[in-house]
Amino acid sequence: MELIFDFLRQFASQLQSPTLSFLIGGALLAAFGSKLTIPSPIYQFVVFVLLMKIGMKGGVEIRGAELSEMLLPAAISVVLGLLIVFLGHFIFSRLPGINSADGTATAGLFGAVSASTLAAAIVMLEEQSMNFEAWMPALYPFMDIPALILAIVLASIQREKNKGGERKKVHAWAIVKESLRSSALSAMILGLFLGLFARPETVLASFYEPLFRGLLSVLMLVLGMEAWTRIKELKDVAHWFAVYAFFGPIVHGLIAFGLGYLAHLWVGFSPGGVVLLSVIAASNSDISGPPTIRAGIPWANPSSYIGASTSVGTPVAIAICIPLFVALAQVVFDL
Amino acid sequence: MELIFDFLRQFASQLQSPTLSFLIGGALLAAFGSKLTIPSPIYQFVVFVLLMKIGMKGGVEIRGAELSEMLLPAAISVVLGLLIVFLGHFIFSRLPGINSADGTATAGLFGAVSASTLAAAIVMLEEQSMNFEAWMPALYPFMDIPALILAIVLASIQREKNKGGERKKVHAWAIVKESLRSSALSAMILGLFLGLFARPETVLASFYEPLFRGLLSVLMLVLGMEAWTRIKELKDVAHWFAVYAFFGPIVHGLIAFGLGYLAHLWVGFSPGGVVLLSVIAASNSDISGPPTIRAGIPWANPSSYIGASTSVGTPVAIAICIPLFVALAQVVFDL
Amino acid sequence: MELIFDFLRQFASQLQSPTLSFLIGGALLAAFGSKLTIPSPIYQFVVFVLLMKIGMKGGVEIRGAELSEMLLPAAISVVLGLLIVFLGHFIFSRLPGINSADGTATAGLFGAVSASTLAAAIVMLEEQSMNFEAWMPALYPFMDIPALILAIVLASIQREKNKGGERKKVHAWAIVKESLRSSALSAMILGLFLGLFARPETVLASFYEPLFRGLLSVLMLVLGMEAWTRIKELKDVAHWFAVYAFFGPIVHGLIAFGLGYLAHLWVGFSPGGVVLLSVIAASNSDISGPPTIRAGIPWANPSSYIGASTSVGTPVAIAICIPLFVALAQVVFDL
Amino acid sequence: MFYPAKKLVIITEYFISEKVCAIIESCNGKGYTLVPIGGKGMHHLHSTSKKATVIEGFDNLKIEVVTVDRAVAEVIAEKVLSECFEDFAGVMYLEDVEICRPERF
Amino acid sequence: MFYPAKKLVIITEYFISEKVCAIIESCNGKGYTLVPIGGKGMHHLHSTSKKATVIEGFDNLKIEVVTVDRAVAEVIAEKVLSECFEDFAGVMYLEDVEICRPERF
Amino acid sequence: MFYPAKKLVIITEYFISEKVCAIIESCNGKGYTLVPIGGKGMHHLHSTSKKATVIEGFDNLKIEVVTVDRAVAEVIAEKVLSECFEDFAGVMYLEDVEICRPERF
Ligand SMILES: Nc1ncnc2c1ncn2[C@@H]1O[C@H](COP(=O)(O)O)[C@@H](O)[C@H]1O
Ligand SMILES: Nc1ncnc2c1ncn2[C@@H]1O[C@H](COP(=O)(O)O)[C@@H](O)[C@H]1O
Ligand SMILES: Nc1ncnc2c1ncn2[C@@H]1O[C@H](COP(=O)(O)O)[C@@H](O)[C@H]1O
Ligand code: NA
Ligand code: NA
Ligand code: NA
Repeated sequence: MELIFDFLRQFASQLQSPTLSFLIGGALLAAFGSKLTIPSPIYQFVVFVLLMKIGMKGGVEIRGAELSEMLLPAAISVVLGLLIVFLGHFIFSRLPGINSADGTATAGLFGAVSASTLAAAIVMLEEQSMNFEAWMPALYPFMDIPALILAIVLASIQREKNKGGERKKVHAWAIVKESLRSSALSAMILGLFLGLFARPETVLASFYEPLFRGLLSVLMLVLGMEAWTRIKELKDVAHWFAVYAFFGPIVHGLIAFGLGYLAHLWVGFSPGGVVLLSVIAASNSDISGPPTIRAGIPWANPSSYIGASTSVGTPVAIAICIPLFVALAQVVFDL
Repeated sequence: MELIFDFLRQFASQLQSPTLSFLIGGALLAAFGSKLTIPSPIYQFVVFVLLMKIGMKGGVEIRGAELSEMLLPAAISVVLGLLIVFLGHFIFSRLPGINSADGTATAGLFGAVSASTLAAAIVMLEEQSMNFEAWMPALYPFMDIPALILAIVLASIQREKNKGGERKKVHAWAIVKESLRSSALSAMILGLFLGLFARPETVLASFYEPLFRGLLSVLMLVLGMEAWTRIKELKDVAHWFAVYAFFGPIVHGLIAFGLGYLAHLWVGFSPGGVVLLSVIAASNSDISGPPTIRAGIPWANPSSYIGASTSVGTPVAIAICIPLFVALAQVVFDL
Repeated sequence: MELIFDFLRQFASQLQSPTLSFLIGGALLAAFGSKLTIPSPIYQFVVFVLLMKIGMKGGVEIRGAELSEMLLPAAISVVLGLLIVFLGHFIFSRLPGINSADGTATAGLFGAVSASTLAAAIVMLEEQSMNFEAWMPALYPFMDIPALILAIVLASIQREKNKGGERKKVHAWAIVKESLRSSALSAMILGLFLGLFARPETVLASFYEPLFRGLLSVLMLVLGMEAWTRIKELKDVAHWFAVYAFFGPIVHGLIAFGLGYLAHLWVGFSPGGVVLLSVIAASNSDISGPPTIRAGIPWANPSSYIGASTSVGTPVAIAICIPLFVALAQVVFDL
Repeated sequence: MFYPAKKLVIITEYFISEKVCAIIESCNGKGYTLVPIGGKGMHHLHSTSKKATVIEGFDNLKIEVVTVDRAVAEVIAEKVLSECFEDFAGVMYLEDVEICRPERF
Repeated sequence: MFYPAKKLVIITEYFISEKVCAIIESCNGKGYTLVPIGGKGMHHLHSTSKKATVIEGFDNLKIEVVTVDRAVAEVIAEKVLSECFEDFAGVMYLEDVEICRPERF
Repeated sequence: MFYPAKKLVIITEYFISEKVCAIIESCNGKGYTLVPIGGKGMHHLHSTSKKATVIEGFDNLKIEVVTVDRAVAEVIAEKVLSECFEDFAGVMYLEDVEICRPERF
């Protein structure tokens, strides 16, 4: 009861936060047919700066940290990525009127991780002064890559079964490389390395940190516009995708919250870390996941997984899941 | 006498302000054939940030304001927009060698409002610590939209008269929608809404406000380059367009100053507000007006109205009108 | 001995500086096949902001300066630009298997000046709190333009000799104009004029200066990526180009250091000025030089001079020459 | 493997491109390709839109429609000519092509 | 001065363009031209990529190969059809052209 | 409604494009269209210019000239070949087209 109350309060106040209000503003702009656009080069640069900042900041802070602490959460991340995909694959294969490849591809995106949602969560946690382990952003690939690989493997096995005939090998290593080479992950990893092995503090403090929130507001606007624009695509595919995209993030986040809570009890994983883990699990890959899935499962219809992800999944992850897990943490950890 | 002296002093010092010196710098660059360009995506983003900042700032500040104060100035704005277009239409139709549609289209642009000139005026008022009502930027559409509609209506009536034959209805509502959807107006309105209904203060203070002046300097550079580049176009059309574009802004601004002064006497409209109203009236639409006019009066020659507006009207509005009305206000209101 | 030690210490610490670590990071990204890209409009804007800042800052600071002090260093710059090109032309014409035009074109680029290297050096000197004359950046064109003209003249003479026949006149004035109109030089000169004749201090302090280091880090990333990407091109041409590109900057910088030291003795040229002069001499033109050379010596193979310059020359100038000359100055001037 | 078809090329200003695309769809064009361009004709030089221009929407666009049926191309051309090109700049021409997978056009 | 040749035009999504280019090179295409485009076909509207889209790599690209030998064009077309277009959107057609400097194609 | 004409296509580096356009105008070409492209030929791969490259001006551009008179196209081609293509990369070809409004070409 109190949780619901807390969540509603949290939710109402978050709606006015720069992060969420820009997301909603973007959707409203698109809904009213505004010609305002954020140019593509600006968007790419925004993503670059956000992820470099997250990476560098993490890198600088974990220089002295005990990295062995990271082991359990990293393992949990891998498990979560795989679990979400298995779950989605199972659910979609039981739903009527769904092309199984479309379902598995969608599950793959929801198992993977969104860089934008991660950035939004970090800002919201900072606003709540809720601390988290400096290495948290580094968990990203541990959940992202296994999820994408598993989805492609499952879809390929399924296809063989249906088609019979020639077995097409999945090149897991190629997928790992492609993921690490994606613009989002490589910006974050580059930042991490610079933070660890160089001295980027001056430039971090004079450029990347001051611009972070402003550029995040621009990113949220783009996400909001895209969410509205792609709703049309979602209308053309089975409604189950929308249902999954709405409830999936909440369920995935809750599972992650549970596992994170166990890690809290066992190894003292911080409340902020638990929230961030839940948000990562709740998020679905928006920048680098779709091309990987498109290349790995080309026979799946992009409209289904992209529509589900950008039009429903991401707004739910940002606007509902972040405030929900923050509120939940405040109750559970008695903050 | 003192006014002229004040204006000249003001003008000389304004010439060195970042705003004006970048405008002049841009024109010089273009005149010397420099290959320096500001890329199009950067320009679009600059306009976005400037107008979002103006909107948000206005929105935040009018939260508690008495909006009924806005009624009279808003009414004056509508009247000004219409008056300027009627005046221009009348003048051009009496000048020799002018295609009447070209004249009416030009008058439409000069009745409408320039977002860049507005931004420049706001910075210059801040530099002079001259306060103005927080809702001033919200007057923009009240002058802009009626002017564009009236110009299209007048041009269409004229065409019917000349051609006889089929009556082509003007869709006023479509023009309103198109104006509100233009990138400039929708950025400002979005900002206004965010300022009113959300809490964008942190992001305003950390991003939009600090970048405002720097990005304005970039915008001024682009305006200066464009002014020079398009002078060629202006040379191909009747010289009356250049004459109108030079004196129009000053006359329009003076009329607005007079009406604003009355509002000052009646309802206590602030001196800064009077200056801003005059500048808005003196300005001519550069971003969203031309496409609206092109679509609404396609039989008018774009070289005439675009040349007049970007090559003469905008530089006059920024470089002459802003310092002129500031000096005038200092004399009239005895500041 | 101590010099070597000092240099090594300097070098090791510089490797971790934002400037160098981003350069290396860019090269690593490209080496690992990352898809991360800095969009072209962002790059152009970064260069614009950096050079405007250098120009404006210089302009503001030399307002009261004794410009006659500049005469000797300016003369030395001209001499250095010419000397480097003669030297390179002579060396390449004696090396086996080199198309003489390719060699002269390469020498032209190395005689000319790199805006990015200049920006990096300014930041590094600031970090070392090593002062330099405010007019130093204005030496850029004095070395750049003579070098480009001489290279084109030498290549044209050579061609005539080989081909016999028609004499093709070199239009020196056209090359001067083209250089001054290039995006890099005209941004710097515009900044210089604004700094000298306008009052851009507010916008300099609120925008151009705070963003300087951050945008420089982005530029370094681009340089690093480009260096790696173009190594392929370098592999296709004679290895002498790589050898020249490695040792050239060091030798050119040392010659400049010597001449600068004499100017120090004669007219009190500052240690920071000597370092900057050496770096300018060591640098090779990356933005505006290549198109000028391409247009002036179209029969030279761009892969040779562009490969040598971007893949070897620029990294050596930034990563080796800057720390080397800083360390040298600390020993020589006993700082 | 290849079947004869026609490609209609329409060059026009950006802000009537939506109208042109609507005409294509209403006349049974099965698809179209949009190419951002610059150029010069009877009117002024249009840049290739990399450079900032204060005024939006005056860039040019090339629209290409491939169709198996010449009549479809002709109907589209006629409609574009009468409904869009009266007042606007623009150029139109037809080319012969040979297409793969004719069922898509 | 002009010699008859063929131009093969392939429209496809960005992230299989590398594969298409590799096919062109492996089939003795001497070069190709890449044109960034937008468009609409059986699938959804692709913008001309000036506007930010969250998801990268779904833009369309037009690839043009000029070749003196029609057989080369046909082999490339066949390979692209079987190796790339099974699951991916895409359009392909051939045009007649007359080239200068035939030794380069 | 359609009249036979020729389209000359010239692919070349950006910084001689101004010279090419001047040649077109001097030879009575009535207009031209500029398409920003990438591509690969005998020289290295040119990106489609979205990605930052340190060195400016080496991008490629496609220039298309439509003309009713084949002779005009041939004169332009000859001049471009002798004045611009001696040292520079570049490709040129001619296509048959059918134009609307022949008075404009
Ligand atoms: N003869 C031509 N050849 C190729 N493109 C042309 C030609 N004439 C016009 N164009 C293109 O059509 C656009 C509009 O032409 P116009 O309406 O004549 O200004 C120009 O900007 C060019 O892109
Ligand atoms: N009939 C057509 N004419 C011209 N371009 C087409 C046509 N059909 C498809 N295209 C282009 O090919 C792309 C992919 O087509 P599709 O696979 O049908 O979605 C579209 O986005 C268009 O750019
Ligand atoms: N066979 C070809 N087909 C299509 N485009 C080509 C061909 N060869 C060259 N090109 C284009 O012409 C440009 C310059 O060619 P090159 O001078 O051979 O490097 C390339 O970057 C391509 O855009
Ligand atoms: Na997830
Ligand atoms: Na006005
Ligand atoms: Na040099």
